[in-house]
Amino acid sequence: MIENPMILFPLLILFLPLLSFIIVIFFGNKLPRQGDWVAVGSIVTTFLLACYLFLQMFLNYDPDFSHGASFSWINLGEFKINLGILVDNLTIVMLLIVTLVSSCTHIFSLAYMKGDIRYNRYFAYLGLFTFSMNGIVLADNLISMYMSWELVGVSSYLLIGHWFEKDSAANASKKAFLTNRVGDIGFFIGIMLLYSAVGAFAFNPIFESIAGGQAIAGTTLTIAGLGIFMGAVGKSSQFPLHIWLPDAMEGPTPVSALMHAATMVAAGVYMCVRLFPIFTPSALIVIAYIGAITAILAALIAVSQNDIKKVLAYSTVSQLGFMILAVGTGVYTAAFFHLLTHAMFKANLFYCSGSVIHSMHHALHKAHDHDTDPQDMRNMGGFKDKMPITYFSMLVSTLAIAGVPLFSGFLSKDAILAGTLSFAQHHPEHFLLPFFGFLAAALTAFYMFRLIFMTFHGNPNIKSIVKNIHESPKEMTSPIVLLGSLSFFIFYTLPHNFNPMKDKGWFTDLIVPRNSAVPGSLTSNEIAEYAHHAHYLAMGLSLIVASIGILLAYLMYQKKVISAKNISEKFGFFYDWSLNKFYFDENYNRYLYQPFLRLAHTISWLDWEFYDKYFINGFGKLTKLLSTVSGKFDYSGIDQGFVDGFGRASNTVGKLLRNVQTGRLQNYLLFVVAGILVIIIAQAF
Amino acid sequence: MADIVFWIISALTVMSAAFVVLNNQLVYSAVALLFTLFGTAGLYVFLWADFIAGIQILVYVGGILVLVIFGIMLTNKIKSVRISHKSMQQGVGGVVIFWFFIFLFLALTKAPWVVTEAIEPVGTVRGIGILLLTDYLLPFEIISVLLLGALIGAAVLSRGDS
Amino acid sequence: MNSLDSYLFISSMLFCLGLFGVITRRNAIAVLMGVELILNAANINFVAFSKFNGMNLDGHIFALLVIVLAAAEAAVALAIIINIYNNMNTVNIDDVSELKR
Amino acid sequence: MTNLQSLEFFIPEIILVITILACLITDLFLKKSKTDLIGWILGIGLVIVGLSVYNLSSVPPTTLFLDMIVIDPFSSYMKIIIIISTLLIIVASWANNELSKYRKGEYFTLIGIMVVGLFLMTSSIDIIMLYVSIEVVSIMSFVLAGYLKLNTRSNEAGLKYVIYGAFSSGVMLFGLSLVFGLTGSTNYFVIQEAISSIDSSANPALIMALLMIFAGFGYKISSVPFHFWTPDVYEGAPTTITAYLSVAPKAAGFAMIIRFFHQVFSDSIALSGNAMGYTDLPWPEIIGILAVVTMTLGNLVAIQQESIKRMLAYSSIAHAGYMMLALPVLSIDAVESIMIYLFVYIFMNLGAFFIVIIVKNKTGGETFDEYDGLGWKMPIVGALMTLFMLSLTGLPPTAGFVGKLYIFKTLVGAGNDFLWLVVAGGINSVISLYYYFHVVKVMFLSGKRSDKLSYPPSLMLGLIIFTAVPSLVLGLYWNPLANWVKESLVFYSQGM
Amino acid sequence: MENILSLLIWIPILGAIIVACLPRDNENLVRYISAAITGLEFIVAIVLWRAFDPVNGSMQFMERYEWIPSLNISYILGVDGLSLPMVLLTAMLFFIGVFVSWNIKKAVKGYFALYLLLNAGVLGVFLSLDFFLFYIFWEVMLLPMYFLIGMWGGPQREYAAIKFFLYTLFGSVLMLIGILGLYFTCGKTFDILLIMERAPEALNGVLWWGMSAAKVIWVLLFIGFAIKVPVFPFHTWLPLAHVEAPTAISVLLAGILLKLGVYGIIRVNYGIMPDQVYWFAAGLAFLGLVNVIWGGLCALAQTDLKKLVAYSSINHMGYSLIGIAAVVAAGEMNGSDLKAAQAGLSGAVFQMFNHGTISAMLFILVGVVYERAHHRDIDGFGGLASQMPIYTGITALAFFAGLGLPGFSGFVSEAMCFIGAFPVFKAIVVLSTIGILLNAAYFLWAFQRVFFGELNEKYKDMKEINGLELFTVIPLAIITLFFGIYPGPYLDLIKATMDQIIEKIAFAASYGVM
Repeated sequence: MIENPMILFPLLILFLPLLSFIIVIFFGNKLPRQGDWVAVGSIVTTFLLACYLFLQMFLNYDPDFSHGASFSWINLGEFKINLGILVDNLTIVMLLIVTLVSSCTHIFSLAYMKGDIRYNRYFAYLGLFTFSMNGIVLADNLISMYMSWELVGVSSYLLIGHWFEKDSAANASKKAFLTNRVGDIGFFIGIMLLYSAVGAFAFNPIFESIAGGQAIAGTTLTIAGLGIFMGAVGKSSQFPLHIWLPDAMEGPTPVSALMHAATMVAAGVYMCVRLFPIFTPSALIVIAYIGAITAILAALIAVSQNDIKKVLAYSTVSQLGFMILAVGTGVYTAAFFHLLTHAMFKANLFYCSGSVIHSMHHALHKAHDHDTDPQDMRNMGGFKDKMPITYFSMLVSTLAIAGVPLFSGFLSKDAILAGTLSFAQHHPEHFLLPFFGFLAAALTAFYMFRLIFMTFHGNPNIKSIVKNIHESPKEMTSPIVLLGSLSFFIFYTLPHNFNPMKDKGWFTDLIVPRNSAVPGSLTSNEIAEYAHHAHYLAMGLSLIVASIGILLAYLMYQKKVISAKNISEKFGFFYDWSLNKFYFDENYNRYLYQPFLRLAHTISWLDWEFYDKYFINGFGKLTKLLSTVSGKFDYSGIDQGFVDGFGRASNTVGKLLRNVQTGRLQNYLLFVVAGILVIIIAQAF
Repeated sequence: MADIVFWIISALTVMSAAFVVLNNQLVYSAVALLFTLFGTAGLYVFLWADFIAGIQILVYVGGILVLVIFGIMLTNKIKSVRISHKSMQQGVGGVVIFWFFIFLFLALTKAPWVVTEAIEPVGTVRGIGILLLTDYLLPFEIISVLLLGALIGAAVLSRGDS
Repeated sequence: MNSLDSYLFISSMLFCLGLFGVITRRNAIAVLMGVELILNAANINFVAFSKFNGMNLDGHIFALLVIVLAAAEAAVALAIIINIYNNMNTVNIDDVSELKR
Repeated sequence: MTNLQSLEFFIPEIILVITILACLITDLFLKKSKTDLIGWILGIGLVIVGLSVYNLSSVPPTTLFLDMIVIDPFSSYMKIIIIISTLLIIVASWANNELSKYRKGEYFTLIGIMVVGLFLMTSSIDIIMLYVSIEVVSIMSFVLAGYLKLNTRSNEAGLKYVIYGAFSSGVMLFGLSLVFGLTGSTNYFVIQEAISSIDSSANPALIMALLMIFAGFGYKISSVPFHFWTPDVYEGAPTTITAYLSVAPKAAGFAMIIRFFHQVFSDSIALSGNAMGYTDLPWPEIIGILAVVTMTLGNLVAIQQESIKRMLAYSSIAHAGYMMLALPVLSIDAVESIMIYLFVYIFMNLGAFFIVIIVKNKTGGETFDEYDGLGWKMPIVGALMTLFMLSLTGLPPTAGFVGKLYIFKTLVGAGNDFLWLVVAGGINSVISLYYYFHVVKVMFLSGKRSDKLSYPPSLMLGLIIFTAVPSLVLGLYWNPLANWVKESLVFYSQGM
Repeated sequence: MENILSLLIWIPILGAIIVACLPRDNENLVRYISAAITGLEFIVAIVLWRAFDPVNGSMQFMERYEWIPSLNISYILGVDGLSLPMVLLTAMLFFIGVFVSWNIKKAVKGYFALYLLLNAGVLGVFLSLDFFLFYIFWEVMLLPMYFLIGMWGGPQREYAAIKFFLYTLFGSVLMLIGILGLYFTCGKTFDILLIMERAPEALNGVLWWGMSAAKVIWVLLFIGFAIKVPVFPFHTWLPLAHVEAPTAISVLLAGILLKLGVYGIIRVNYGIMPDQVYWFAAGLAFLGLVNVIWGGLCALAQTDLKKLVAYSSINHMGYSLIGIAAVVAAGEMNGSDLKAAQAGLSGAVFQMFNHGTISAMLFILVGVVYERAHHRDIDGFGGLASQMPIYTGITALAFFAGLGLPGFSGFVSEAMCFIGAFPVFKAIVVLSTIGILLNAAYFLWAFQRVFFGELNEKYKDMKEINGLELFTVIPLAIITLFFGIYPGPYLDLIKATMDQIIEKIAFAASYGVM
């Protein structure tokens, strides 16, 4: 089994980064160059292995190409967990994405992170991340997917918090992890629901048993599906858990490119694609709306952001919303397609922004300017000539994300919009979905070009630094060039199709949609049919909205015909909301975190200051009180005080004799007599 | 006639007993106790217990009571016989004891005592003597050990050594 | 007249008076007097039961022993009292240190 | 058996009386500083007495002196307990500095006389004998409690003891007179027979009598509400006597109660098995309530004591309560449990008191202040005191636990009516932990390592080790004890 | 091999005696000898483990000697899949604990003598199969613990010690009553195995206070064990005792003593009254839920690092309780869901072990920083990560293990508890998943406050974790990781025994009254 390269190579791809992590974290400090070559070497190897797998897949050209292997992890007789890997076309494409972007990131980081105090740990964590991401990709069952899922969260935590001296970074990393955990809880509940019904964790048995319709169906299945989808909501930063991703930009920029743009956040989409067969139609509707809302919401926020990475972050959220929308409307291969293209161009956009920030940083450093924010676009402008490679590469990717023909984004976005449109055509009550989709597409074109114009065009806003801006070193530009070129459509339509308007190509041939396992759902053919009908309309519309967006940006930020300031003042309310990200953080803080912390403090107070102090210690106090009372009753406390001094036995004999009895004793006798009386009356008469 | 004497003696006994516990002057109480003890001895006579009556007067009146008065005198630097001492909780105590008495007496009167008719013996000394040397030999002997101990104890405590 | 009940009446009267004395008196010797009343009450019982149970002399023996025991008890009590008296006189005069302790 | 025939079985007591006389006479020829010798005489005498008791323990149960007392294994067991505790007290008395100012001749003689009384308490089957033996013990106790003539507290103890002792025995006497009147006899078995066939109209008087008699019993075992003398007397009396009062009269008192309730107030089948038989009198309930109140009060009041001696006094009240828990059941198991408890109680309680003596000899005080850091200064004493406290609390693996185990076992086994007693007993153990471990806390938890370790004189060291060994060993292996108790569980009863 | 279990118990007792006899000025000798004794103990435990037959779910290495025949008390020892891992954990933690206590300065001799006595007591509880023996060992633990907390603890040590003692004694007294109840109903024997056989029949229809005796006894025993676990609302001794105890003792308290509670519930309550499990399981699961949420929330609000870890123990033991409640899934009325029962029970037993290693690690690590800073105020640190990278790394590892990260053993067992309990107690499990979030929240928040941010100037000279301390933590970390990655060996060890318990409980459903 293991000799089979289709099993062995994925396993190597999985574990090589882990090995690199272990070597670099423990011995990195002692190795030359802090062991970065170990990390880069291993990751490039995995990339090559992934290329081999891809080639195999490509040569096979079989949509049902699939390999798998598993071993028994836990076996208690009835309760069994087998962990294993599943290698099919989807996996291989995803592996390629991950290893490619990861390799690029490693190489990019060689220069970007040079001289960092925790250089080796950075590379180690990248290795850990790649391992866990590959784990998600290769998982053939829910448990190992969940495990990798959480591990991805941890590597994200570690990398976002790489510069933990900054409070903002520490906070962001914690926020990312906890927000993800919220989603993971849903994921886990979904797993438990599925397992308790189906009795299996592996994907295939689950699909089969759902298809059987006996074990689980209806509302339960919907809830299970939505629970699992919660995981995607957290990881893919969907509304309402989208708040962590923009903050995650506190991490180093290559990390943002790798994890928070291309791969990790796409894991949610990947999972939805992988598990698409379990979603019931009602679950899908919820998913679609979540995606649509996320897409439009993030786009609206992105238009007003000034931090270059924040714009890209919200753009990522918005694009992820598109993908989720696609899943929800049933065209999940389109979602995956968009994942693929988006990974390329968005990673590239981040590298480019990293390149810009890197040089800004150096320039500011040279100018001894420590106050200017190197990420604020308002401080940039006119970098076009200083950084040509970065500029052109970024432009290409921007065109791709804006959905301009000839570029990859056009193909995938078009597929999604077509799917959404056809869905709305068949379910007119859900007309908002395509509306949000197209509006978000327009906004995307707008804010991306706003970014381009503000950064590279026009006049420098701060002249003093522009002279120090120059192109980044080769380690950084080479990934930029590579990924920039991958934004062209041609790489996705090979080998048959050279028409930039049609998405048909190896991807659509090899990644074919499967029927939902839920009985009664639309078949994949029907969905494809419907989408096909909507294709041209969607294409037209998307071209129109993209042009409008670009034009608007051009007019506002290049030609300055329309004053952005005027508009923002005119729509002050909306502008405020957009600028402040719809006050999500503030409201969460006020209505969620703070009450929760207060609850924790109240509970702790209850536990320690109240329950323990008054209730538990109350028993002790009560005992002591009783003790005092009975002590007083049994023997006067005042007498006790004098006992040791024999003051009670004072100086005349008569007094001693008189006081020899304290009244208590006679009280006692009185009680005794009274007690006997009562007993007599009760018992005898 | 005998009844009248009986009641007089009884009244004397009880009333002087009441005096013992109610009077505030210790010496008066002691004297009242004397009358109670005498009265008790009288009752013993009515109960055909001539020997016990004699012992009562000899030991109780002659011994114990003297000891008691001696104790009173000794422990109070007597300047007059009016050695006052206070009582406490007489009210509540009185009520409780009163009811206690009522129920005690009720219980006693209702109880089926073992009653056998008997004729008045000539004297009880002989009978008591025989019993002491047969059935009750052991208590009788033990009493002697006890008296020995009491003697030693009293001597130890009151001797003025050290 | 002159029945068992009348003796029981007197004995319980004495008993209760003795009890009353023990309960209310503050002076040790007065309490002792109350105790003597109780002993007498018991003795009356013994002797009375003796008579009304066919002159069963067991009761007489009991009463006799009680009287002797009471005497022994009183002797010991008095010895203790005298001891206290002796003790106090000496302590009062010279052993101030113990008071200060 | 006639008086003459009885003498053969009365040898232990006779030897004892001879020993007492020997003590008395020897004392006349001794100087004050040499009076420890009397202890030797009494001790040797007691050993011989013990041997002869042991010798007689296997004779078939029979009555002596025309139904005055019995000789049966049960009384032999109790007598041996009494002898062991007396011997320990004699040894401790040599080392007790409180007594060094006084002649000890009379002291030992009085203890000897007291032992006679205790012996008779365990074996009397006649209410006259019962009363006389109680009085013997009481009067000797009065004197011994007030033995420290120069100490006002001791005087006070003696005085209080006399007054309340006389009062309690007076009340008991009145109760006995009622029993005599109702049954016409002073003999247990005759009384038992009479009561079993008595008219129910006697019940008020019987209950009255029972309660009054219990005043005397309760006084001896210091049960609430007849315990009031205990704290003051225990505190004022010489510590050796306090220790003695807390074990020997208590043991004899329990023996007396068991015998009395068994053979007077219950059916003859009572001891034949676990079945209980008693007349329709509510005495099990009354004793049960008294037991709970006794231990609760003892424990509660012990908590706030500042003097360890006084704390131990209340603790001994509490222990009386634990033992009383088994009384209402009064099955074979119950008697067995009380017997075992008494045996282990001797060692743990005497051990604790001996340590009080050691500390008092050393520091002159008996409050908690004197125990501050004791565990660091005198590690052996501290460790053994901890052991005694553990045992008194009733924690395994100490003997005290075994005692409690037997008591609880009896109650659980006796069924539903007695379960609440177990719960009460259990909660009381927890309460008692608090004050027992207050001692431990003071000894170890406060205070610092001291460079100079001191050890008690070898005599006292030997004594506490001697008491500590059974306190621990009996907690781990008490099978011989259990067997001995089982063998001793034979009462003389009329049917035999 | 015959008497290997006795060997396990008596080695530390003899060791305690040996240590007590050593000269009191040679402190190092005391330390080395204690290390040697616990080391030997650990080796014996490993030998036992190697000789243990995991396929056989019954008692092994049984020893049986007459002890007190008059009460039918015997000296019975035995080990099965439930107790063996606990024995191993005990031996290991006590061995490690010696090194954690290396810096104890006060009365070293006394400390180690009591320490070894505690060791014997704990092992005795795990190994004894006679109630009397069990109870003796149960109580024998108390005294050393009292002294170890009371003499070597923090500022409030005396209060903490007596509180611990009183709390536990209260529980054990109730337990004693329960045991005596069983003694009488099951034919006057203390033999646990015999009682197991007889109890279901013997207790049938017996009434105590008008209630079913089985239920009353169950509750009495349960309270005794619950205080040790500790189950809410009997938990308040724990934060105090943990905070005041010296580091090694906190390690043992959390690592082993808490396990005794759950062990007792499984061994005694489940083993003897399997039919009553159905009656109580929902309550148990609910108490588990309360433990999880309450402990988590309290931990979130703590400012004392050690107290936080202490409350996290309450939280973690909650998972175990939920897990053991899951066993009722095997009952007929719950669909004879064996896989859920297996997952839950094995998960709970696994969780016991895992919490043992993880909390031990956490307490050792808290002790490390306390030793250097002399306080544990979470807000009083800051930025330690830049000063002590290795310490930070290991603490991060421990915290992540504590918050149930996959790859660490805690995850496996918590997940198993949840998965097992889910089919029967859906609402409770769903609510208690909030605990996962709480775990992450309090650990990460504390981590951030202690290690992240700018370095607190006061601690710029703080020393890195040293070799001895590393030596105590690393093995635990390795175990945690190993079982996180490959739980198979552990689960194989307990499987047969767990199956027996489940089978028994499943069978009880057929005759048990709900």
